[in-house]
Amino acid sequence: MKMIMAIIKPFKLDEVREALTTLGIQGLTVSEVKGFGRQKGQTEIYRGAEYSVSFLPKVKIEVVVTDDLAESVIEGIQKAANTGRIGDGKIFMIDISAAVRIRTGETNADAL
Amino acid sequence: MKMIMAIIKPFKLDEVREALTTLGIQGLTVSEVKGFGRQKGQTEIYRGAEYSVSFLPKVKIEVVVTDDLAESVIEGIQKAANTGRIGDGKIFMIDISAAVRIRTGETNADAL
Amino acid sequence: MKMIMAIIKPFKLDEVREALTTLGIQGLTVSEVKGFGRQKGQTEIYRGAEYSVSFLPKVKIEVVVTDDLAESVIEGIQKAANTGRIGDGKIFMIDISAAVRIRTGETNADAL
Amino acid sequence: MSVATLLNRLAGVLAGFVPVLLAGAAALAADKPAIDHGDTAWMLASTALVLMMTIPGVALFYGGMVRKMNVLATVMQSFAITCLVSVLWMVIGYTLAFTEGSPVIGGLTRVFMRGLDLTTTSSLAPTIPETVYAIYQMTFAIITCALICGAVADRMRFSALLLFISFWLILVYVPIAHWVWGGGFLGAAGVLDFAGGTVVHINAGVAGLVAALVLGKRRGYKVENLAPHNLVLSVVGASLLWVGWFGFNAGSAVAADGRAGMAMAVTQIATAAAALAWMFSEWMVQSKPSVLGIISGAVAGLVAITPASGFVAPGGALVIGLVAGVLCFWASTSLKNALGYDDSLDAFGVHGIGGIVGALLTGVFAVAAFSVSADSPEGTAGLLEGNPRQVLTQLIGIGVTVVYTGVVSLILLKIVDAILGLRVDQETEREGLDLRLHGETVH
Amino acid sequence: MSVATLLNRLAGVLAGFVPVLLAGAAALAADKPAIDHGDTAWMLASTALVLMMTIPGVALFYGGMVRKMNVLATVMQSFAITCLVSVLWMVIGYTLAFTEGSPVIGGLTRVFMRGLDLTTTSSLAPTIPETVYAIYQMTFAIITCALICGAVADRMRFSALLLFISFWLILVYVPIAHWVWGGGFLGAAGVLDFAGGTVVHINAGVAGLVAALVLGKRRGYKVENLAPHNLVLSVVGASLLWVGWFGFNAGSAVAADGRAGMAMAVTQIATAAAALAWMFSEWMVQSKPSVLGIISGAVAGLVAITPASGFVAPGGALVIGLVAGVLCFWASTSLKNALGYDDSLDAFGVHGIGGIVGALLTGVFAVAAFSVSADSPEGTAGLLEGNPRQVLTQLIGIGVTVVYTGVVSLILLKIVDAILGLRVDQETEREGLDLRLHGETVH
Amino acid sequence: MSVATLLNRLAGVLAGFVPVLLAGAAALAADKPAIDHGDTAWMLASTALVLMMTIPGVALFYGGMVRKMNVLATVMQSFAITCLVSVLWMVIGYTLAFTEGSPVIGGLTRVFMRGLDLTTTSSLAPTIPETVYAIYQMTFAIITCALICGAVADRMRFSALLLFISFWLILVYVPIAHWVWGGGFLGAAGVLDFAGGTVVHINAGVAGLVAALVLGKRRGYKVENLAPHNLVLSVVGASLLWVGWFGFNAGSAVAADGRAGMAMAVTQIATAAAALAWMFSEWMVQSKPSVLGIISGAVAGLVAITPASGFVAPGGALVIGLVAGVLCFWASTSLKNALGYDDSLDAFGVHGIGGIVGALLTGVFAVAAFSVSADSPEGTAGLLEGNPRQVLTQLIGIGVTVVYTGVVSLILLKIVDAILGLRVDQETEREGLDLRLHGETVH
Ligand SMILES: Nc1ncnc2c1ncn2[C@@H]1O[C@H](COP(=O)(O)OP(=O)(O)O)[C@@H](O)[C@H]1O
Ligand SMILES: Nc1ncnc2c1ncn2[C@@H]1O[C@H](COP(=O)(O)OP(=O)(O)O)[C@@H](O)[C@H]1O
Ligand SMILES: Nc1ncnc2c1ncn2[C@@H]1O[C@H](COP(=O)(O)OP(=O)(O)O)[C@@H](O)[C@H]1O
Repeated sequence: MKMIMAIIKPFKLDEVREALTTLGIQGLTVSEVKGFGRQKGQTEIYRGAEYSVSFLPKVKIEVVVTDDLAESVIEGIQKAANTGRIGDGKIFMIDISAAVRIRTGETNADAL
Repeated sequence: MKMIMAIIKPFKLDEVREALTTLGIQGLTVSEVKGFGRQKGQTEIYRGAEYSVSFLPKVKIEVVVTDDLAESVIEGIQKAANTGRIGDGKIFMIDISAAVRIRTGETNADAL
Repeated sequence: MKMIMAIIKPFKLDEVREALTTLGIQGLTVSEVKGFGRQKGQTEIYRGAEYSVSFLPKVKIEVVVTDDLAESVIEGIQKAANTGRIGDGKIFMIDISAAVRIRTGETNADAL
Repeated sequence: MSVATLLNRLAGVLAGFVPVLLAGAAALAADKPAIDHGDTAWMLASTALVLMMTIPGVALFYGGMVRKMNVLATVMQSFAITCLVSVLWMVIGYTLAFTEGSPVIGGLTRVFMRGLDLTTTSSLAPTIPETVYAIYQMTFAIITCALICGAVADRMRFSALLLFISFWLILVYVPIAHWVWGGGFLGAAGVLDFAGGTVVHINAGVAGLVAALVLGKRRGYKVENLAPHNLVLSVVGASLLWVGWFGFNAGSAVAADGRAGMAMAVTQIATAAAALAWMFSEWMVQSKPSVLGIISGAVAGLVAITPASGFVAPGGALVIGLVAGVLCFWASTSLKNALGYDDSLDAFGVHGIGGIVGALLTGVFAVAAFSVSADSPEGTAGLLEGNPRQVLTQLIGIGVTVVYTGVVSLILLKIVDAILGLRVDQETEREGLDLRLHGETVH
Repeated sequence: MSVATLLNRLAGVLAGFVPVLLAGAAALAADKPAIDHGDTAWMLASTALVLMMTIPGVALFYGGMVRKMNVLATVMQSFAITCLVSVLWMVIGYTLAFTEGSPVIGGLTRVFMRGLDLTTTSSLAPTIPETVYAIYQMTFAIITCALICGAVADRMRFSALLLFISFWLILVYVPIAHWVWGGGFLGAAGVLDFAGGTVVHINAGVAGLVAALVLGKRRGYKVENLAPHNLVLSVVGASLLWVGWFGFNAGSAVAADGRAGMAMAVTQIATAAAALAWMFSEWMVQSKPSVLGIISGAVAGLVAITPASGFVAPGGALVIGLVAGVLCFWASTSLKNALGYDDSLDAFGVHGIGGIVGALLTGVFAVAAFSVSADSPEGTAGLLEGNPRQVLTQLIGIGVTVVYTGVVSLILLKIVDAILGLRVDQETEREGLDLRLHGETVH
Repeated sequence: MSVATLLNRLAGVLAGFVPVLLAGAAALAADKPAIDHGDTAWMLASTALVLMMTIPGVALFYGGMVRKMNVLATVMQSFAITCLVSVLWMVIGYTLAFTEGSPVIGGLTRVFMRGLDLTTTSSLAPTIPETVYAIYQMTFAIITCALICGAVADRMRFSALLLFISFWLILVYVPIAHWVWGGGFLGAAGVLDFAGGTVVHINAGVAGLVAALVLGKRRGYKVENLAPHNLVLSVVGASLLWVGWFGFNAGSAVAADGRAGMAMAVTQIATAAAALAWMFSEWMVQSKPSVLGIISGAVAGLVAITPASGFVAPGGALVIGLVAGVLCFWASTSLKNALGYDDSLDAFGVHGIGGIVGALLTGVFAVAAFSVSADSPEGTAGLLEGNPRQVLTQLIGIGVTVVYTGVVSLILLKIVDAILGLRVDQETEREGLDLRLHGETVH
């Protein structure tokens, strides 16, 4: 199994989720994160104190899939999350050596 | 070493932490996440605009342990977090190739 | 490629980011997390109800780099985040088997 | 008639004569009406209450309903409008609206609020200092402008908003206030608007609707999740609106008297009734009573009772509240979806519709005895007291206001669009107005 | 006595006669007591202040103390109760509580608040419009009902709460208000309760305790982390409670006079003293002065001074505050834990205990001179002025209230439980009332 | 002069005599000035408004500007100071500041506020109960102390703050209040300070600056991100400050009269002007109009108009506002950075500078006619009315205050440092004051 971890722009979340649903993905986990990258933030100035906001709000998606699905999931995310502008984000793939569904105790592919 | 990543129901956090403590685990990291899965969310309607709340609040636990402990940690979490109802969550296992304790520079098993 | 995941004290974030920038790192992702570890939290008492605050605010940094950079990144973080006091945090290394830049579709090292 | 009664009456007449005499003499002595400290106390407090309706009232009510990335920009709109309108009102707005002039516009005697001293009073508010009356009315101008922002939330440029509001205040609000309250032709025609159903709410609601149409829909409307980020803020805002509205409606009696008391009573009753009406409607239709629903209903009730307060009795207020709650619920959910405009926070659905409902029903439920005065010894009756013509008069007031504010707002928006551009660019709308327009974020 | 003094006195007597004459004549002329604009101004403002105590005061005070997933449901309770009680009060509550009837219950002359016009006054408040008095009292009924919610937070069904409050208002609050303030038997027996220590706080606190016992403990009590999610909200709530309480206590003078002033002064002193007392007690016992502690202490002080304000002097207020701060701290921490009930937000520990402390100490510190009136030319003295019987009288007032509200609340809860079920199901309690009951979340 | 005019005048004189006679007689009859219910109504309301300025006003204004880990500790400071100062004021502060004594300090007749009954009045406020005057002044003492906290945010020990404020209230605030308002030498010298530009704002601002210098900079200053965590809170705080400031300035007329009205009007105008001035300055200099900027400007305007309200006309207020907005913007951004002190939330930049600007310009724009009274039949003119000496008098008032508060605050800080230590330890500053000092967190 693979975990696909994607960092995307927040407003793309709904589109990505739908794209994954059409691929048959039944579950995923989302967190709010802050991203630092080529896309430069604004400068915030509070009463003369400047803070360059190097961190921009992003959304992280983690979805674990069987090996055969990994490729198409990456592709699906890449298409749905793409706006062509800087800061669109990244997709990473990580090996998962075991998975368990807490409710039933099912493991691996059955657990997803 | 392995990282055990578990997505659980929020109110189960204290029980899981205690279960892990009894296994001798000395550290773990927790984040608030939102989960999409078989468990269906409610529909939120704001002045006629419907948003199906496909995302439910969950808690993600990340705990890195030596290989020999991994099995019992998974088991411990699975037991403590189980309610038998849909949405109880998942446990994933990921390989960790190095670990460092920032304070001391100790590495790998010593770092945990 | 490797993902370096570091759990650090929140006020060290800016220093760590700068350290990584000097190493040539162009992107990273940050989340707010809560840590449980040797560093003991305070006890919060609300109208006679005690809650031991076993969880302390930490910041998690995830940065994906090419294999050759991994070592120096870990070292850089360890130095920048170190205060010598308990609770400084951990650094973990995870293998990444693929990376994609959403904007361009570039992959692996080019995507970082 | 017994001798005792006769003597009693006589004593009454004579006793009644003493204060008249004294008052007359005092008036001669001072050559102007005396300032009543009780009335002034209430109008000072009312002014504070109405200011509180906008900051932090409207600021929070609206701020809680937008996405987190736009919350600062939204509260900024209310705050900046408060400042801008205050200065413009002092410079030119007050004099054009509330000093003697023609039936169409007031005069220029109070430009820069000149000529006021500690004893000046206005003929529109003879028992309080004119300074208090001018600032009290200023707070009405402020909130009217701030209400419009609900329709354009999430997508209007800050600079364009300031320019638009500057024009709009002088060219729309000021004349309409003069027509209804300042000695203008609508007031003369008998249009009843105790505290601003027409001047404030229909006016702001329609201007908002026009602005929403001109600006177009928010990016992601009906596709992305645009849910309110923190309704606790909105509840606080609605609560302070409610509390402050006592100053708005009971303050419109411009005295601490029985009419102020009646205005407060009917305000409380209509508001509660409308909130329950919206809540139960929603509970039936959508199976859950929402927080956004009940607070929206409360505001709808406050809006609808505004023109009627001071004219209607508790029973009438109850009906006005119930009707407004149901109709505004329908307008802000079904009607809006059916017509397909994106009035982000329902400035029109709540204030426009609520104002129209209230203005009309004022014509139905007005109790003549409540508006008896020296000028109008019989007061103005409503339909239920046998005066169907009042409903027509109310319709005229509504019609004139809707057309005037609709047309002029449209023209002003087009002008501002040409000068500055009304809408933020795509990146700004995506990444949030807070960061892009104001360089700040809520962490 | 010198001739000068004599003449002086004579002039005084004569001069004193003039206003009496005028007033008498005016009364004859108008055939009813005159409305005082100063008093009315203060009572209009007080009504706004007391409304602000519930929305947003209590809403935020309680809303900040629950877990994040229940914050909307909690503020919703205060808001919905405000609406519900307003309408019920207008329909039937006011007339049963505050019009002439028997020592047990009032009459029906003001059903639907009928019969009020711009000049009507109540004999209970002769210098202000009756509309103002009725709405002022409405805000007391509202907050009393809202306070109960603290005991049942996190686990009561919204529909059940509304039904319970509807019954409770009519069958518990209205009679007790009549007994103490509306011409009923407790007032006649000499029970002192200036602003509602008995009617409001003991009443709500005991009803809350009963409800907490009937509902049972929150799931996860003593096991999971049920810590308050945002005490900033609670600080705002407590602050607005404090500010609004000036309307509650000083407003209970129903006049802008020296008694109102004294009531305000003692309120401020007792509140500050209680807050410091709780803070320092906690600092000693638990080694840290908490924000929740100091604001709880302030509310405890406000509660305890409520019955006493208008009767006691600054020195007495200081003692009342200190005692209330320490005792409510003890009740909300040690006593609650010892007895093992789960009064989620300490409605009983703060309002019940604080109310009892205040009611008793009113009997100790009452200054006779402050309650001198036409009906009671000597005023009512307390224990310190040599009248130990007053403490007994206070005890009777407390006892009757505790027993009546305890028993009837229990019966009503059982009835509502049978009809609707009092408690939410397990899933709802786990996933949060906001989403499950109201379909909304704070993001 | 025609006969008619003559008769008219005569009638006026005679008629004018009647109330004088009656009033004189009434005074004789009662042997003390009568309490005016209208004035009392306004002063009761004003007291509530000024209390609201501190809790929740200042608490939120400051609380929103710190980092999230310090928000509870910050609001706690305002709340605890409110309680502490209330009790100390009741015990000793009021009597030393506002009862008859020497030009340097007041007397001891009102220790523990003894000797007050329902009819007592103070010669400083003859138409309202002395209880009201004492508590009204209490709220001024409270906010002055709370304002200082802005300078020491994020790093001062809570215990040290309480001890310092206790000393400071008695040894700095109380004497200065007496000097200017209580019959002391600055008032006698003709220093104009209507509502506290000197007593409150310069005083607090300078004390804050000294405290910031003694404490040293925050850890991470200019290196880490110390950005405000939630400016919505600050907007609410600033809004409530603005609303409450009507009680502060218009309340300082101690009557509901024309002077109160004028004070309210100029307050509104100067505040709006200063907010716009700051906003547009920042927009030009830093390319974006920030929310923190506009609310800071509003507070700067409120501060600057404080000494001038009651003395200046709308035109003067507009200028005072504009100048204060620009200068405080400059002080809080450029000056602070140039001098390198870390006044965390700009207590000095806004209150110190704003207070000095206002105190000086009061000497420029004072309108003699507004301060006419029995004691001063010609009133006090400012520079523009041909009295340049008033500017000098104002400078003396400023100078005395700056030196006195500067020196004594420094000494007190050193003493408290020796006893308790002023600054929290490094761990506490790193992990947040909320958790370490108060054992609580915002989740
Ligand atoms: N090496 C990396 N490791 C982890 N996250 C990264 C890395 N590089 C970029 N990111 C994440 O991806 C986001 C987008 O990257 P950025 O360089 O701004 O633009 P783009 O994706 O268009 O190249 C960043 O904000 C950050 O969250
Ligand atoms: N494939 C997946 N990858 C990542 N997270 C998942 C995946 N499937 C489920 N989850 C997480 O687990 C949670 C519970 O899953 P769900 O399907 O609702 O119920 P259950 O765990 O009982 O099967 C989801 O809310 C989501 O956070
Ligand atoms: N085994 C672990 N797995 C995941 N996170 C850990 C683990 N151990 C510690 N951590 C994280 O590191 C933080 C610091 O650890 P702690 O034991 O308190 O101090 P130190 O890092 O000095 O040993 C913890 O708060 C937690 O977030």
